[in-house]
Amino acid sequence: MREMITTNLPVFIIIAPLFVSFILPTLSKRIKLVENLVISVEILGIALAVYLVSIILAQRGMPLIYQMGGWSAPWGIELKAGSLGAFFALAIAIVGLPVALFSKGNLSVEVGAEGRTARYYTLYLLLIGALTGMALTNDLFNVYVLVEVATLSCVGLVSSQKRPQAAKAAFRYLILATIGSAFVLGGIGFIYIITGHLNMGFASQKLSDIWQNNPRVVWTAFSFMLVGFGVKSAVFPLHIWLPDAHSVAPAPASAVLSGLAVKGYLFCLLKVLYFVFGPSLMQVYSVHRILVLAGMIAIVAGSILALAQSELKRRLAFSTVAQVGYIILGFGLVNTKGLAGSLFYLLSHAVIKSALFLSAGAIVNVTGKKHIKDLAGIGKKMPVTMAAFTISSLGLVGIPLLSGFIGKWNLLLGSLETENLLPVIVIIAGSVFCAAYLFPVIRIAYFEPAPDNDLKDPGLPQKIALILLSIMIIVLGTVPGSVLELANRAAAELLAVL
Amino acid sequence: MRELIDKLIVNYPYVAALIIFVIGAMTVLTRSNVFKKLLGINIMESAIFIMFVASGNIRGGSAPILNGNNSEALFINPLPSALMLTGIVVSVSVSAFALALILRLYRSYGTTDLRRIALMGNEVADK
Amino acid sequence: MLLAIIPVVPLIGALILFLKRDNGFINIPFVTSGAALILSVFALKNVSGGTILYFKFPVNGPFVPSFRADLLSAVFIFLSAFLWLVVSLYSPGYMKHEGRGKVFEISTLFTFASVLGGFLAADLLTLLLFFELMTVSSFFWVIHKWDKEAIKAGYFYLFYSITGGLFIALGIVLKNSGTEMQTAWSIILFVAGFGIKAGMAPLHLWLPHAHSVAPTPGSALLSGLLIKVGAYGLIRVGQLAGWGTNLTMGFPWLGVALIVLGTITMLTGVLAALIQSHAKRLLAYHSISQMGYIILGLGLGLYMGGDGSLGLIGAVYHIVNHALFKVALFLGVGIIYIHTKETDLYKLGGLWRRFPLTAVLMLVAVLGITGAPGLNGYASKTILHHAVSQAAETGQPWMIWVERVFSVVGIGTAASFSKLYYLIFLGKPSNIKEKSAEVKEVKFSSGLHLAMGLLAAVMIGIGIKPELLPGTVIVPAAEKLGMENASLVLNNLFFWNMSDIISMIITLMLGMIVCWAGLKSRIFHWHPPAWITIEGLGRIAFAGISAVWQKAIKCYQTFTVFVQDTAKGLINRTVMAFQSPDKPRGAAGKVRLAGISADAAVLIMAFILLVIWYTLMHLKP
Amino acid sequence: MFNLILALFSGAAGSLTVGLIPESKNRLRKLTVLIFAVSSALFSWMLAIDVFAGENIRIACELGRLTFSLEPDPMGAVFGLIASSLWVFAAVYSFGYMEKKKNKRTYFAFLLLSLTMTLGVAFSGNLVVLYLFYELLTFSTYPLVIHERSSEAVKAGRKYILYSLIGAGAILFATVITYSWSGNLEFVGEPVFKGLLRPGLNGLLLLFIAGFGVKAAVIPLHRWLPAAMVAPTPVSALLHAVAVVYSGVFGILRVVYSVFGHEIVGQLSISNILPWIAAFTILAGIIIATRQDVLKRRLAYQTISHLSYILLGAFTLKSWGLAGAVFHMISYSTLKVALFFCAGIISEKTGETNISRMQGVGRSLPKTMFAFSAAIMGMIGMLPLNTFWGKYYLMKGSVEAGKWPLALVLIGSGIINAICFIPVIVNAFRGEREKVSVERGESSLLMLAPTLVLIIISLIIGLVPGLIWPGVEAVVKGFY
Repeated sequence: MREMITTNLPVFIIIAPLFVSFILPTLSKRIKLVENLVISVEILGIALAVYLVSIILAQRGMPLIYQMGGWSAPWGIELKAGSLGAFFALAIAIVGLPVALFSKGNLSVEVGAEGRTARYYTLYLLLIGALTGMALTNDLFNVYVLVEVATLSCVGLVSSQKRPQAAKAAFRYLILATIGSAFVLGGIGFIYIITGHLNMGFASQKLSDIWQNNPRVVWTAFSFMLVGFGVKSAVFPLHIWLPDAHSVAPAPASAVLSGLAVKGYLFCLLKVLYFVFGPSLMQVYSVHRILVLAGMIAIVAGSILALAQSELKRRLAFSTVAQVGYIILGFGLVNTKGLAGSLFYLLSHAVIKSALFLSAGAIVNVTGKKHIKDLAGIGKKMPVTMAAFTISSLGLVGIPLLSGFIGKWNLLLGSLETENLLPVIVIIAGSVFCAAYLFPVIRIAYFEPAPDNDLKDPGLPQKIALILLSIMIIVLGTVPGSVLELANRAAAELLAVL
Repeated sequence: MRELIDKLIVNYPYVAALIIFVIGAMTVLTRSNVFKKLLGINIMESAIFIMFVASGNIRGGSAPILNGNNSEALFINPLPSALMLTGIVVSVSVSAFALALILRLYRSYGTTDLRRIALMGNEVADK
Repeated sequence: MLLAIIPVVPLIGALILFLKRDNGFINIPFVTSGAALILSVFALKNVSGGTILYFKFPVNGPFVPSFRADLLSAVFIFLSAFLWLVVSLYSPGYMKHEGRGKVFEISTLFTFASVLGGFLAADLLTLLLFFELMTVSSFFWVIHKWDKEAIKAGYFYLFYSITGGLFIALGIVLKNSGTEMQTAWSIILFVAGFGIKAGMAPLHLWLPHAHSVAPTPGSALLSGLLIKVGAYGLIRVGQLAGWGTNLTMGFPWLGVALIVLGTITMLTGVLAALIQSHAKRLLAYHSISQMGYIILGLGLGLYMGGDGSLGLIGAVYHIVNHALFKVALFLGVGIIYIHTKETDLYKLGGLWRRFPLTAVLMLVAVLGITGAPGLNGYASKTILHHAVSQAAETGQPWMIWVERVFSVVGIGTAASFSKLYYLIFLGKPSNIKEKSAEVKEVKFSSGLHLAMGLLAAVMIGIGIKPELLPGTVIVPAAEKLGMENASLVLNNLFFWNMSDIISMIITLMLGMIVCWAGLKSRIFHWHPPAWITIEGLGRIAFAGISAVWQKAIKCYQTFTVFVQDTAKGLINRTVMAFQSPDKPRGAAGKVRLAGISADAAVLIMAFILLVIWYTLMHLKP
Repeated sequence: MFNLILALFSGAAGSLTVGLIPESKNRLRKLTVLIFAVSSALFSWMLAIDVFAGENIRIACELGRLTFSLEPDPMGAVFGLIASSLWVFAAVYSFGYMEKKKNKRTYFAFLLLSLTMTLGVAFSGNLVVLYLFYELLTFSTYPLVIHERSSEAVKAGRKYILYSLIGAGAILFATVITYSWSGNLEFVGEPVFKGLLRPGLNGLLLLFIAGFGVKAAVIPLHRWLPAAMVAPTPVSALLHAVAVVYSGVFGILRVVYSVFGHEIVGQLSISNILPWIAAFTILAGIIIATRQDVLKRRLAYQTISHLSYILLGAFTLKSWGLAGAVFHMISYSTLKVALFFCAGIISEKTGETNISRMQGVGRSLPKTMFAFSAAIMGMIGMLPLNTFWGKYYLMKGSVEAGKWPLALVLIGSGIINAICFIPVIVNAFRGEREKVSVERGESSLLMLAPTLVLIIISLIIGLVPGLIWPGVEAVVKGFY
């Protein structure tokens, strides 16, 4: 039994949400059931992810490989749950549950009608499943398909509010994301044309042998991949869809979009870059420099843009642009510390940004106010929400003992290893900027006189979700032990080809 | 020069794919009508499909299903074509979804021109 | 233990005074100073045998106030206790007119305590402690009136004293740090620090201001005693360098420097005094001039090394004498002032009719300071004169000039005091109205005249037996300091030497002639242009500096405004540049190809940039 | 061990407790604040006694791949003592000051919280913990700065937090570089860089100093401090004259003596410039102060000047200089707090904040102005007050280091201090005020008593510096 679970674990972890998601539309009248089902799926997801992580850690990084339908590698589709995959699966699981909890009970307010709730959940679970698939798949075309699934569900989530603006943002997002997909698919096509393989391992081997025959095609493939995933994950100049999309989505949706969806594409980019092209090829084409440069620009620009926003959710959305910069920067460092830091930062940002978006969403839902200056006195009326917001802001700024610091610390060490001080400065400046755009919110919320109307914290599940996320921020910051270990393993795995 | 032209002629499907891709991309990016954008996307994706399918093609080859027993025969690689089926499905679903969104846009704004929609901005919003 | 008690006595007095509600009959300052006087007699008795008293609080640490009394300290505390006693007799009567007597008395007692402590200090840090306390408490004298002039004088006094204190502190630091160069600097700093207090030129500027605005008992004590603390400090500094040794090794320049400074001080003081019209100011400038005598004496003592005992003895003796007659002079002027409310000499005159007793007592004091034979000033000036001529005979040639200046200053002193006495008591009776009711000055107005009489008696006593005081205490004190042949030298000195007396009388005569000439020629009314006086120079310099300063500040402000504006503009530009691509539907920046949306532009640009990047990176495939 | 924990966390615990007490329960809150502040001070004393006795107290744990350790050495213990003891005074003063103010709960909660943060800075055992508490100190004092909630306060708060964050960023930068060069961040024991002389240390030291210099208000980085004077007076007194600014100064002392070690710093070329930076700040700060009209701002610029005294002592790299720095740290804090307390009493009782309008205040508030004058005497460096000794040893240190012009700078600053503040005092006693709106006589005992007690303490220390000398000696012996 145990062995059966272990061998089928990678596919299990993907299938569970997907399977449930298809059932949901049939249950659209019984919302309570739907909600509980989703939550239990998420709990199951956490259990499986933790189990997967424990297995991977126990095996000292030996990946679990699952071959779909029993076809072996070059022909069949392969799922490979290595340290990297397990790490991201864990991230998805621990963010997924609080978001699902938060959705419980009050979603119909945001989505518009009770009937739409089930559809929302369908998309949500689809997204979770697709992201988990991205984490574990080892096949390029599979990546494309899952990316498309994720994109469509994202767009669906964005458009789930019954507002004209939602449709507008969603359409814009859809168009740009599809262009991105086209680029991704083109890139996959080029790789396939050169190597004749879609399995990452095989493609990578072949590529390292023959890339010198047609270097220009490899360039093109690189460019297509960078632009494609860049659009999808909102790397700085390509981020234009993100603020609208993230700010009009319902609170849990923006949380999961900012926290996970963007990360999923980044994760795919990481896999393509390191598993397919390989670090040495990256260095040949100086892709790592592009990444560092793009990361730095994104940090600075995103932060400045965030500062210029007056709406809370838009500010958070731009903050995501800046934080994506950190992750991209870490990808470009090509050393263990930098990659581990980047991965850990990815996880911690997922947690922190979901917490931020959830609390911001709660505030907006309760008060109906979008602008930061209207939030006076919220801290006293909604203590739990603002406490979560404060803790996660501090985490994002990078106060020691909170999760953001560890990621940043490793990123800093990684950039110092490359003997380049500029990224170090930019990373630190980013923290200062981050404080600059988040603290006014906190100040206004706590230290401005409160309005007289009767505002309250959201309901119990929402509170639990926020508290859960806050605890996670603290736990990841104080005892990151095995998670950081896993990130290190994953970084080693990424660099193994070097 | 001649070599280049030769190469282009020999690889005509790729050249065609490239041209179509650019046409599609320009259409998406430069047109403000939502339908045209959608069509542009479809054209772009078609270009990619062509490229994929062309990559599997071998001149003079045939589909493996036609004479599967002959191990000497030149086979066309069927995998890209199979993959592109998936791709087309994805593309269709994107189009469907986009159409649905267009419908919503048209209902709320009364136009399908994105530029006008943007100009209308927040007046329509939050009814 | 005795040593610690002595400074505490006035503090207790001050406390009682502070807590007491109304003015009782008991004159607490008087009682206190009396007690201190008795204690100081004890101390004097204890140390007269040559023993040294020492006391330190039994606490550990880098610094604990410690007290030590040798004969010199004992002389000084005795002197100060005596003067305080005299002044405390005087001040109740005087302060009735001045007002706010209680504050004055309290600050007087505090000053008393700190002066006593300063004289008893065993180490330089303790000395500095009391020095600073003295500065603060006597500041209240200077600023007593709280009018504009008083405040200005107070600032002068305080800032100079603070600077002096800080110099001394730095001097202490340098002294303990070892190397010869630094020790030399420390001596310079000590001289400057104590010199400020002692009114040494060119650091004397505070003195005329402070002494003239303080209430008269305050001025008297300032002039009589407080500046002597500076002199006392200089003596102790001389001790560091070594009295009675030939300063060839360490500081051969110290003696010379003090001689030069003393001479300049004498001359400056007396010249400035001649042209004063304000009685107290005149006296204040004379304090400077007399301090010049003392500094000169100390310098001679150091310069002559083992043979310099005359200089040292003369200096100490003159300290005592100057204290006596200067206090008397101030008190006398004070009596005139409370009755007439006038200190401008040219508005007074012919007052001997109305103030006969005062006139007599003042005459004694005036004769004392001018050095008339038979009074105390004569004694010390004679010693100093001997010292100067000794130096002129044996020392370097320029010492002759010192002797000449010495004589000139003597004449100047005589001249200016003739002027003072003439203009107040003799001369044309002025039509000044007496502001106060008690016109009947003839009556012995208790405290005021008692105080002056006491002083006059002592002065006459010393004048009659000039060798008594040096013989009993000053010479042993000097011997203790290191002047081994002091008693020998003094025994050789005969005060009633005819030539000395005659030269003194000639000096007096010349002084009167100068005074007459000056008054006639109205040269005493001359106001020197600003660039001649140090004060004026300082003012000009200050104006210059402040103009430059204002200019600099203006430049700086323009600069900062410029920087701020530029920075603000840049930031605004940046933010705007960033904002525009995110406008709902603008173009990217200003570029707007026909129909191309911002999204498109950005995407295409990104792609093109990537291609350019690769091309640049890999020009050779 | 327990002393350490109790001393450190009394403040935080008190903060929580105060946070739970409703706004209206004044007495209970006062009692609570007092209990926790006193207990923190008490345990700090006990801790300090242990530390001076040579006991090694260390709490360390591995969190997030980094060692977090608390390990007070004598220098930390001294800073802890200063902070926690003065906190008691400030708390008592605050009772009086806040009597009629709003938002007492927030105020006292954050006041106690920042105590913990300050003690954390003091007791930190390595750079990471120092950085952590340094950063948290900024956040926990921010609410106190903007306590007035006026737009000016908010602006000042923004300035404060921005400056502090940028400084903290520089520190983080420097910490990372230190870690990657030496792999060690612990303070106790040998300095981190001992024997690791390498190029780039100059820049690193400068980076550290720039980072901590923000809080220590070294002159080009000082602008937040005068702005932060909009805070309530006890806060200005405690935080912006002692705790917060000292955390910056303390950080620099730590960097120079525990991270680099004075031997290494002595070999760096930058060590010749550093004292002059401090000297420049000393003079420039006090000169700017002369141009301020708002009393608190003037005091703030004086703070800037005096903080650099401590830095000057540290940068002489000599034992006397360090002794002077530590001595000045102790003695200056008592007097500066008293000065601010006086300013607070004046502004509370008469409503005047501008010096030019304080004519005659001394007549209505004689005791306050007496305390003020005494403290000013100390600031100038006159003897019966304890700051003289700081100055004295600093001069000794600069002479020992062969840089005697620095001693002249100290003297010059003393004189300018006099020029800057004596007129304030004289003005206050001069003339009669037309409308002396003093409420209930001089002032409430709660405000006056701490002020006078502080002055008396300063006097006693000034007369018998041996009282605190063992502490100073222990600090110096720790590094030499």
